[in-house]
Amino acid sequence: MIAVENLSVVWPEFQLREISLHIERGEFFALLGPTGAGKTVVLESIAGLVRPTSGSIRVAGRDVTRLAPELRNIGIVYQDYALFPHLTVLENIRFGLRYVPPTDRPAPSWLDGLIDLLDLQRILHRLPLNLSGGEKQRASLARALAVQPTVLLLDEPLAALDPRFRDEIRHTLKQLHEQFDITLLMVTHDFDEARYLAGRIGVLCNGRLEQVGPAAEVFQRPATPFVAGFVGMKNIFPGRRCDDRLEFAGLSCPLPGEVVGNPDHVALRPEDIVLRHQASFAAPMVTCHGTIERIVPAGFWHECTVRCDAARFSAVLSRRAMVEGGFQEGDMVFLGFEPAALHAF
Amino acid sequence: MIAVENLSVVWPEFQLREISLHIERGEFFALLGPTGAGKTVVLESIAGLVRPTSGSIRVAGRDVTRLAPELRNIGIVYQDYALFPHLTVLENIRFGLRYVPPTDRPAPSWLDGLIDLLDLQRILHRLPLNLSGGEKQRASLARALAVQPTVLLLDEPLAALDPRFRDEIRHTLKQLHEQFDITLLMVTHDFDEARYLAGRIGVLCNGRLEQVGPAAEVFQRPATPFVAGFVGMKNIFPGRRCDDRLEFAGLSCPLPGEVVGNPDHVALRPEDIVLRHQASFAAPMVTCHGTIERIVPAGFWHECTVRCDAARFSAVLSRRAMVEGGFQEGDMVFLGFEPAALHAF
Amino acid sequence: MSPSHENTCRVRPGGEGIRLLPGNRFFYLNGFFSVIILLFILLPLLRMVTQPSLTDLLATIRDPEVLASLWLSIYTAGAAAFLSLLFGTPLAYLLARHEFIGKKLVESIIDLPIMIPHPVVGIALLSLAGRNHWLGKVMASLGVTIMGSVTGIIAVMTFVGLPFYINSAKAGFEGVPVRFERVARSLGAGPASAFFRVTVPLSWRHLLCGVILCAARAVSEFGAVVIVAYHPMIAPVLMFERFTAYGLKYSQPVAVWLILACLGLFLLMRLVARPMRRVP
Amino acid sequence: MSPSHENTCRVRPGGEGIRLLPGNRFFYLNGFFSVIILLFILLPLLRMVTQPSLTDLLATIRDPEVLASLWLSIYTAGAAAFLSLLFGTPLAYLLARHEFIGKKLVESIIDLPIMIPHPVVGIALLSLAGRNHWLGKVMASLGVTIMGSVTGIIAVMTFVGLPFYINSAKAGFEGVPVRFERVARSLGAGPASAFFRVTVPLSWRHLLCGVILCAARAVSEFGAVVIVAYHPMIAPVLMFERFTAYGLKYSQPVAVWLILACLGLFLLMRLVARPMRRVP
Repeated sequence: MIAVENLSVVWPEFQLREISLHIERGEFFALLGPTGAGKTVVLESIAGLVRPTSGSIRVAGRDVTRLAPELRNIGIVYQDYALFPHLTVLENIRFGLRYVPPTDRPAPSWLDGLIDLLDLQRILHRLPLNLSGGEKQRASLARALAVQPTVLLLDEPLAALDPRFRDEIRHTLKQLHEQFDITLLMVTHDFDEARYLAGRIGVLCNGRLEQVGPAAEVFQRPATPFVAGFVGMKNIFPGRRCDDRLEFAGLSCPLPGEVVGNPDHVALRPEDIVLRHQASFAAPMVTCHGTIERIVPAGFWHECTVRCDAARFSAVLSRRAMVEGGFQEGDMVFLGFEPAALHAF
Repeated sequence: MIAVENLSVVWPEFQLREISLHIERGEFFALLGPTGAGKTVVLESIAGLVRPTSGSIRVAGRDVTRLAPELRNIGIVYQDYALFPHLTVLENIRFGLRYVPPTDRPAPSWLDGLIDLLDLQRILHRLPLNLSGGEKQRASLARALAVQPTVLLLDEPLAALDPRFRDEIRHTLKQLHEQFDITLLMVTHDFDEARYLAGRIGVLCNGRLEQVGPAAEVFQRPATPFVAGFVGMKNIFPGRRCDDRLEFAGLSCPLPGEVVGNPDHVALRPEDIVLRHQASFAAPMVTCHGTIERIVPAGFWHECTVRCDAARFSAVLSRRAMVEGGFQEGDMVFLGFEPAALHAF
Repeated sequence: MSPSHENTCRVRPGGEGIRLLPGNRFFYLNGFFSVIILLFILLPLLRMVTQPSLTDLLATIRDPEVLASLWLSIYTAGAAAFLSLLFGTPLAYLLARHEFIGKKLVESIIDLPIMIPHPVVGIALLSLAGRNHWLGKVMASLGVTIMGSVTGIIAVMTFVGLPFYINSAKAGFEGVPVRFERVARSLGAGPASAFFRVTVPLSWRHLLCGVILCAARAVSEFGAVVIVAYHPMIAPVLMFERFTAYGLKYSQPVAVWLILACLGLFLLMRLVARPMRRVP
Repeated sequence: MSPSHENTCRVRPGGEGIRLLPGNRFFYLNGFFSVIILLFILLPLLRMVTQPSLTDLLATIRDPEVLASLWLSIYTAGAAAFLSLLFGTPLAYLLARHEFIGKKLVESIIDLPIMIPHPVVGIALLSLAGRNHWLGKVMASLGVTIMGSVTGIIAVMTFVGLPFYINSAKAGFEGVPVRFERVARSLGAGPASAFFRVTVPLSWRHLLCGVILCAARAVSEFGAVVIVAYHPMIAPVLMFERFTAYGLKYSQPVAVWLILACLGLFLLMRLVARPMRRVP
């Protein structure tokens, strides 16, 4: 549905380099990356609001690289909603209809269905000013979908919302995707959001696409240290393979099953680390010995930094594990994890 | 050290009503509350930057209610650092010294000690513009402490910082408090921050002080539904006591030990709830039966909403518990918790 | 002009309220100086407005010469404001939306008419329209004269009023997020359509303010007009003539009527602007 | 004035860059209108500046009458700017820091001098200084005259220049977060000390801009000055006289020198302002 080939956007202060993306009809694709990675630039290039320096963009088989944005039929929804403040919700929704040729106009039932699904009936004649964030985002979705775009681009659609509306809109997006069979390309910096909504994920860093793949795969087998950090593998060490063992951070452990070739990094999730006062770990576990440097309580868990001689590990313990273990800053502890939890790349 | 009696600030759009606070010499007190609760107004009243409508403020035994701010000798540190951008770090730190009478001037070792502890040596002659958030906040702490204030007020000192600097400044604050024996009053919206740093906590909501007490007590025994929600007890139900049992949400369970009098609310932390597919709970556990309505993955845990006939429970499961249990949206599950986990008030 | 435009058009940042804390001699000192300045502005005007008797005022307004000059002032200032709206809007929009090399220069050029001494403006326009310049010849052959004509008055007024409209309009356009126009275009609107359906409705207050300021500046111009066209007489020129010919006492009533006409005009425009639906 | 103040003092929002997308006939149409407007402003000025021969220009600048009038213009405008700085700063600071009932009214009063036709300003100031007003009597007994005196010229120039300084200074003060002053006071500084050690160093660019704008407006004033003081002659009045007495050709060289003097003055002030350490 969308085929982006070698897209580059070069500005004095920013570069987007050779992005290639293929998104299928009806797919929900998420482009993930930290602030400033260039996610929005990719979206706006596709929508025609940014002029690419090189590369081509095809949408529904048509080359749109040099087409004006109003001729592309691509919807876009921004995180700040961008509802026209001088128009009522209904006028906002109907804004684009007059540009649709009479022959292509969507059936009235299309609009009604949208308004129903997005629960806008009660606020159709209100101005956006006093709507809640959730209502605004629903209205903005309806406006973009009213003209039946071939693709809908979502720019951090949940970022500006209160947590309570975030759940609601996340649910709405999932429903929209399931019921209306639209192609969605979402940009976000929140990995959980992407994992919950999207089928496939692309990770962008500094204007470069680091990894593309199904959500579960990106989560379990990140391809680069950056992606690993981004999906929550806080412990990333340089490492190497010695025959059938993996060496890193002064440790040597059996290879986890998946490793092929010669990886140069080893990553471990902080929640896969177990702390004990005694070295009572069962057979396959890898252990080492260290000191708790810092304990920071954060919500439901505690984050412990443990210094072993060669490296610093970050471990996450539930409050219960914390209380039962009686860990304090400065304690000497044994740290263990299963070799299967390691990810080498 | 600080005695605030019946402090009220009444503005057209905001009211702070009858706040009374007593803070001892050398104490680290945290005033906790959501945005807009009036926390900063309390601080600024104490500092003399807001004129109270009624009430009195005594600092170090002296009534300062009508005193100009420059005569109070109270330091204040804002979340946005408020370093004077036209002065170097050292000039910022020395800004207040010329107003201290020569006889009271702190010894040069005081300043040196501050600069050492706050690690400002390297940046003394730089302008604030290009400093990192952490450096700015350390400079701002040094500036406030340079004139040896009787009390230091902190307005969300960690809120504007990147996570990596937040840990650092949190640590610095703890060190400052331990090594310099200063009285600290901090305002924050983050419960974990307050619990980590402060000895006692006051919870402010809508301009009213809801509860004051030691951090652990506020966490374990919140006094009102608002405080309960604020300290993470997501499940709050109206309830009542019937002889030696507690009735709420269609359940009846033995009284947890602490209950006195006739409570009308029952609260339960989401992480104290266990979900199972079979009703295989041991004796003291209270159980009920329901449907998983929604599962939202969030970082290291999953948040499950379970609908039992009369009520909706929110439970937090670790990723491991989630995978091992194989829970899906729509599953029928048994929900259990220990009666001791209940808090009635 | 942006000063009054700032006062009238822009939403102020949240008020801090007067919170008089103890020890505010500094505040009272400031207040004292402020009152002096306000009196310096107000007293002469009040004195002038209250000095002429009602009879004098009534007699003056029945004077056809006065009426004609007032009408000419209003009419030419309105024309200048209209021309500024028509030609200034595109430039204001370009400046608000695009960055380009030399933008600072263009902005300085727009501000030039504010800085230039007023009689110089008149002389400059006459220099261009002179018969020994090709443009002057073209204009002459078309029957357009600048010297002593209504056309000349309007040209001068447009020249001095333009910066006020352009700067206000530019501020208005800058206040409309580009995002709105982008969304409009993604919904199928062309650039012009997006401009008229989104940008203009969201900045009309600034545009109107700009028109008012431009008209105000145009109506108040004297130095440039008196060079280009002593006749037909606009009100300030008439007042000047009465002052030089008959003295202060005879010029005051005309001044009062001119002030009242200006104020009335602006109040009227304000009222017309008010009941429009949906203030952004 | 705020227009040029906006161009010179305020940091612009991040540039969008000219990104010409396909289908931008609208852009070219705008560009066309913009060029017309820029030519309308530039052509007359260029024509006027290039018309007099170098000999004429040199002869004019050696004329002691011209030199005296130029010097008087610069001197009086400087005095007006200084008075505005002295008396306007407190009012600007009050307006930037406090909300009070009638604030809008005070702001409108400050803007009045912009709106009022220029000769009316002169007539108003003369009305006040007349001998049948108590203030006029007081001034006369002190030996202060407005009519035909340098004092009068400065008074008129201050009157028309004030709003420009006050609005620029107010914008400057508003740009300094109150928080900085609060921190200063919590560190022991009194209100005046906080103002001079924190607020002024952080807003000096706006203050300087205000002074420049005020001086520019003062130097360009003609209509009000010609009423109050035809003699001593400031440069615009001299130019007007030459124009009426000898015609366009003889007034042009004076106009060129006046423009050059203004531009030179402002460039000088800019340069003086530049090398100051620590731009906020």
